[in-house]
Amino acid sequence: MSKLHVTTTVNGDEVEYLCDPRETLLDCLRDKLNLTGAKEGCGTGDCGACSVTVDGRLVCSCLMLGVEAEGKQIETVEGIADGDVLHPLQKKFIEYAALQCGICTPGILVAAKSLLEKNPDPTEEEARYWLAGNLCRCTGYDKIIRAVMDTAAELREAS
Amino acid sequence: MDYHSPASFAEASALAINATGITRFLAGGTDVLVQLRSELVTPDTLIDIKKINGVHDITRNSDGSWTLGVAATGAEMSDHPELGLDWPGVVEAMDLIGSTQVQGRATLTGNLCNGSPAADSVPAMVAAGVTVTITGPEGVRDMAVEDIPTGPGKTALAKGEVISAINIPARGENGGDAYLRFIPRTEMDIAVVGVGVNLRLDGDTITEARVSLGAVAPTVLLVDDAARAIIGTTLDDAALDALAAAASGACNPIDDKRGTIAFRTEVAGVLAKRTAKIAYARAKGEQA
Amino acid sequence: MIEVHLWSSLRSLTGGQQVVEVEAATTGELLKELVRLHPGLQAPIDAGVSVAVDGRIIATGLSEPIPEDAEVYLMQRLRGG
Amino acid sequence: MALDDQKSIFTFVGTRPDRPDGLDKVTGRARFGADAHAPGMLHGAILRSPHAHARIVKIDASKAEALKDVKAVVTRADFAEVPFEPGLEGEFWNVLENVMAGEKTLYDGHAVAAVAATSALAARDALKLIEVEYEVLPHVTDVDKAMEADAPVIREGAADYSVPEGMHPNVVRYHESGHGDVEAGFAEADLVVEDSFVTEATHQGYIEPHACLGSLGTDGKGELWCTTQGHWIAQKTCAALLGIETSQLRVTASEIGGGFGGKTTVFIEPVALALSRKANRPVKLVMNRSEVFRATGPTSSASMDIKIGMKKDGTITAAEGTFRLQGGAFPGAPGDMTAMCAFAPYNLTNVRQVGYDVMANRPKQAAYRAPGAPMGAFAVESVLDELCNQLGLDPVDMRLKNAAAEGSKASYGPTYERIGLVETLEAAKAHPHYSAPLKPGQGRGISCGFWFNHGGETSVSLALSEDGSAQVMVGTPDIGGSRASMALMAAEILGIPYENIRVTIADTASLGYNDVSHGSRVTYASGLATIKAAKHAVEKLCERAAAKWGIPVDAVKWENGCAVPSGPNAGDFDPLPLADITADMGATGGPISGHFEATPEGAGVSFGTHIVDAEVDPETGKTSVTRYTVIQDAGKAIHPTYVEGQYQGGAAQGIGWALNEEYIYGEDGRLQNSIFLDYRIPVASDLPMIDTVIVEVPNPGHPFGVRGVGETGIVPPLAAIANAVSNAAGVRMRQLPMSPPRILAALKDK
Repeated sequence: MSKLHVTTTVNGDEVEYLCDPRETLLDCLRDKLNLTGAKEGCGTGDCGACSVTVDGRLVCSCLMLGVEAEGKQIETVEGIADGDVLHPLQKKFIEYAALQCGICTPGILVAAKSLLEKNPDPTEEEARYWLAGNLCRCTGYDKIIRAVMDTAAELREAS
Repeated sequence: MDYHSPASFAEASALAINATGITRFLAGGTDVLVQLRSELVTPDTLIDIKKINGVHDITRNSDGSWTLGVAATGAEMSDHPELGLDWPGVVEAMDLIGSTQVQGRATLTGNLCNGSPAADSVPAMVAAGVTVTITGPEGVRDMAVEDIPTGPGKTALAKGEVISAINIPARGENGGDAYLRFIPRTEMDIAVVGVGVNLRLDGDTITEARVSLGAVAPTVLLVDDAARAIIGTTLDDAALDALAAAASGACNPIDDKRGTIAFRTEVAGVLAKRTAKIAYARAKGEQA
Repeated sequence: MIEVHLWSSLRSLTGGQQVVEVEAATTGELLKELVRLHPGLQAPIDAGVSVAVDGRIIATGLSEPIPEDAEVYLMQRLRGG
Repeated sequence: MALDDQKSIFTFVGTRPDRPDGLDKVTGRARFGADAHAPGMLHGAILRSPHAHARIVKIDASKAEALKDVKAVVTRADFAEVPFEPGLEGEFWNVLENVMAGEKTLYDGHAVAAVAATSALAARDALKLIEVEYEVLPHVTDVDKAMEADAPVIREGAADYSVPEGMHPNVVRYHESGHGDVEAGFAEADLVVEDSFVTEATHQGYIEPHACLGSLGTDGKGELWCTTQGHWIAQKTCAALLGIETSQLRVTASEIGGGFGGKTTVFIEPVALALSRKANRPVKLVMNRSEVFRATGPTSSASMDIKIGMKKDGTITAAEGTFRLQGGAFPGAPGDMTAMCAFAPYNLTNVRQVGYDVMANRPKQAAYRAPGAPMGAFAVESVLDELCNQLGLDPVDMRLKNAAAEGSKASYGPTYERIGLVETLEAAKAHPHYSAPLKPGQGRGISCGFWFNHGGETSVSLALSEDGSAQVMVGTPDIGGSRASMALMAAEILGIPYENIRVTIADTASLGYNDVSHGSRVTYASGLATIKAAKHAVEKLCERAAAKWGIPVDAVKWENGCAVPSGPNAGDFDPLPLADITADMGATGGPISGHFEATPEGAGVSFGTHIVDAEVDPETGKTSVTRYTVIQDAGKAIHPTYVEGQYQGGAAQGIGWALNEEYIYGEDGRLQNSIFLDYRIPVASDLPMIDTVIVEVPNPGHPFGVRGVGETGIVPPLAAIANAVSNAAGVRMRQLPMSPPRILAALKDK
C-alpha cells in the first residue's frame, strides 16, 4: 500500500507529509507534524477535542482524512496565540479556571474562536449550542461559557 | 484502501464501476470515516467527490427551484442567505446533524446515502419533495429521495451510480415546511423519532401536505394517511389528533438502545402535531 | 481496656460479640490484640480495615495512639475515587 | 492536631491566582498520555473478546507474527504468575486477569492478546490475523439475576470470608452494620415508606483515553510514561504483573485528561511493557473510545431496598437499607461503601445497612468519585422525599431536624468530630434558589450527600533556589488545578510570592511513595505535606539566620518571608529575607530543602446539600434541569475557583448519571453503546449555570482546615434530580437513568 504525498498549510507554515489514505488529518497533525495540541477523545466526531479549522471552517480533524488536507489552510490550537501574546480567549480561560484537566481545552478554544469570529455577540444559548460538540467532563461548562461570554464582551469593547 | 479524487462525476462513476471489493464515495465523510476508523467498513476504494467542479454550489434556478452540489455542507446551507427562507425545515433538519464541527463537513448526500432510517435531513427532504440526480454508467437520471433508502444501510443506487446533485422544488406561494426530532439531550444525538411536514395553504385551509417520519421503520416513511388527516383542515385540534393517530399508526419501530417501540410510537404523534403547527405558521408567513 | 466496636457482620467471627475489649495503646497493637483474642478476625483485617478513634478515621496507620477511654470502631477499609 | 494550632488568617490561601500550568494547557503545549514519542517506538494494539463469557480454547497468532511489520505478540503467558486469593486480597491477580484474560474471557471487550508493530495501522491490521477459538459460556450482566440460584458462576472461590454460607458464588463480599433496634423504631413511626430502586452502570467519561509509552529491557529495568491518577500504584502493579522489581521501573505521570477514579489502576500499561520486553523496543499503546467504554471504568450498577420510618414531626425513627452492587467479573463493587454512606447524613437511633458485592459478566468496576455513595443516596433521599410529601414536611426542615452534627453517632458507627452538614442545610434554606417560585411543570428536589475522604501515603519535597524561589515536588497528578493549591499553601508558609513557586509532579524515581490522586486527598494530604515540607525548610532558614546573627535558633522566628529576631535576648537585627539566606546557602551549610513523608490520618468527612429545579415535558418525558445550586463544606477553600469547579463538575456528572448515561447490554451480553454518540454525557447546551456556595467548617485534621472537595459533589445529584423530576412529573422515579422512555412510561402508569 503506497503512501500519498500531501502539501498543506498549518498555522501559516507550508508543510508536507506522507500518509496512508486511511490516516486522518488528526493522525497526520499529531504523528507526522508533531502538533499534538489537537487530541483524540473519541475518533467519531462526538467530543470535539480534535477541533481545527480548515479554510476557516470549524471541523473535527478526526473526521477528515490526511490526504484531504492537500492545498488547504489549517489552523490548530498551536496557532491561536500571536507569538508570545495569548489570544484573549486563552487569557480568559486561565483567569476563569475554565479548564480543570485541560484535555478538552485545545478543541474548545479553537471552536470558541471560530464562534466569536462568526458571531461577536453570541447569547449564552448560542454559545452553548455552538460548543455542544465539545465535551468537557470536568467543569460542567459553567466557567467555560462565562469565559467565552466575557471574552466576547471584551473584544466588542476593544473593536 | 485506494484513494481517488476524480474531476468529474463520469470519471467517479467509471472508477466505481471498475473497482473491486467495497467502494465508498467520500462527500463530507462524517459517516464514512467513523465506519472506517471503527473497522465496521474498510473500503477497498474510496472516491472523493469534493474536487469535482461545482460540488459546493447552492444555486437558485430561474423557476425558483434549488440545485445543491453534493458536497455543500450543513454549515454552507445554514450560512446561505436565502435557502433557509424558502426551506427552513430542510435547512434546520440538516443543521441538527451532529455538532458545529460536523456541520462543517456533513452533507445532504452523505446523510441520504448512509441509509440510516434516523437520518435527520431525509424526512425533511422527503416532505419537501426533493429529488436527486444520479450519474451512472447508463447516464443521468433523477430519483425521489424517498425511493433512495431501501433498508438500514442500503440504497437503490446501483454499482457505479453516484448522486451528482440535489434538487429542491420551488417553494411557491403560501407554503411552509418544518422538521422536528426527539433526542434525549439537546444536541449530539441520533433521532429517536423525526418528523418532517411540508404543506401549502389556501387561506387558512391546508390544500397540500406531505408528512414523513424518521427512525420509526427500516426506512424513512412518507405517510400519506398523515397528510390526508390535515389536508382540507385548518389544522384544528381534531385534525391534529387525526394527524397524531395517523403518524403513530404508521410506525413500525424497533426496541433499541435509543428508544422503545411504545415510546417511538407515542412520540411520533406528539412530534407530528408540533411539526405541523410550525409548518402551518410558516405557510401563513408567521415567524416560527 | 479499650472497647472495640465491630461492624455487625463480624459477630459471626467473635462468637456473637459486637463489642470486644482489648489492651492497646496504638492502632497496630489493637489489631494484633484483636486477632490474638479472636483469630477469626484475621480475615477481615487482612482484607483491609480502618480504625476510627474518637471519630477520626485512621485509614492505614498502625502507630496512631489510642487514648484511654477512647471510642474505637473497626471499619472496613475505605476506598476512594 | 488541636484547633488552636490551626491557622485561620491567610495571606495567599483563599485567593484566586492563575494556575501555574495554565499557559501550557491553553496553547496545546501540555503533554498528555498520547503525546509522547520515543526513538525506535512501536505501536501496540489489543485484541478483545467479542463474548461476554467464553473459554479460550486456543490462540493462534502465527499469521500475525509472520508479518514483517509485527515485532511482538503477547498473551497471558507473557506475564508473571501471580497468586490467586479470594476477595480483594488477590487484587494483583484480579488486575492481571483484567489486563489480559487467562482461561476465560469474562466480559465483552476483555483483552486476549496484543500486538506491537511499526505503525498503529499495522498493529490494528495484525489483530485481524490472530485466530482465537472460543467456547462460548452462559453469561449474566444484571445484578439481581447474577445472585439467582441458576446464574452462571463467573469464578468459584472468589468470595472472601465475609460472605455467609448459602449465597451464590457470584456474591463475593458482604457487609452488615448499624445500631439500635430497627423493628422497634419502625413500630414508633407514624409513617413507614418502603421502596426499591435501581441504578445502571455509568462511566467516568474522562475525555482522554488511556495512553502510555512503555520501555522494558530483558534486564528488568524499565520506563513508563502514562496518564494516571497514581504513578506509584502503576509502578507497583506493573512490576508485580511483569515479575520485575518495583524500583527498577521508573514511572512518569503525563498530564492527565480527567480520571474521576477511573485512572486509579492499570489497564494497558503492563501490556505495553510486556510487548516492549518481547520486542526490545519502546511501545506506545493508546485506547480508542470504544475500548475505554468496553474495558475500563465503569461504576457498579445497583439494586436497592430502603425502608424508613418517620414521625409526623419529621423525626426519623428507623432506617434500613439493602444495597446490591454489581462490579463486573471481579470482586470490588463497593456495596460496603454504599451501605456505610447511605444514612451517614442523619443522626439515627435505629439503623441497619447491608451491602453486597456481586460479580457479573461486565468490565471490572473502577472507582468513580465517591464510589458507591451516589446510588445509596439516590435510594435513601428518594424515600425521605416521599415521606416529606406524604407528611407535608419541608424537605430542608426535615433534614435539619435529623441532621448529624458534632457528637452524633454516625450510621457507620463512630461519633462525628466537627462536621458541616447543618451549615450546608442552613445555607440551602437561606439561598434565594430555595424560595424562588416554580413555573408550572417544574419540580424542585433536595438531597444531602456524604463522603468519607481519604489521607493516604504522601511524600513532598521542597527545595529552595539561590535566588529565593522554591520548587515543590509532589507525587499526586494534577487533575484539576492542584499545582495552584500547593503553590498557595507553600507561599503561605514561606512568605514568598505565589509566582516564585514552581510545583512539579515528580516521577517515581525522584520522590518517595505517593498514594493515588483519589479519595479527595490531594489538597488535603499533599497540601498538608507541602505545608510541613515548607515548615521544615523554614526551620533550616531560621537556623541559618541564627548562625549569621550569632543568636540561638529559638530566638528566631519566621514572619512574612523573613527571619526576624524574637524574644527579649534576641538582639536587634534587620529582618533577613528568604532570598538573602538562600543567596549564600552553599557556603552557610549547604542547600536548603524541606521534606515530609507520612500517611496523614485526619482527612475529615464532608457533606453537601444540592437544590435542583427540573422541568418535565409531559408528552415526551424529556427533562430539562433549569436551575442548580451546590452547597458543600470545603473545610477551607485554598483556591476557591477550583473548589467551585469541583462542585460544578460533580453536579454535571450527576446530571448525566441521573438523566441519560447508562451501560446498555444486549441479550448477547455485548455493550451496545460504546461511543459518545450513544453514551450520552451532558453537552454544553444541556446544562444551566451551576451556582455554588462554599461552606467552610474547618477540618480539625488539617493545619489550614482543608477537607477534600472532589467527590462529595457527585453524591447528592442523583437523588436531588430524581426528587425534582418526581415532583415535576407527579410520579416517583425509582430507576436511573430517568431517560425519556422511562419517564413517559411512568407517566402513563400514573
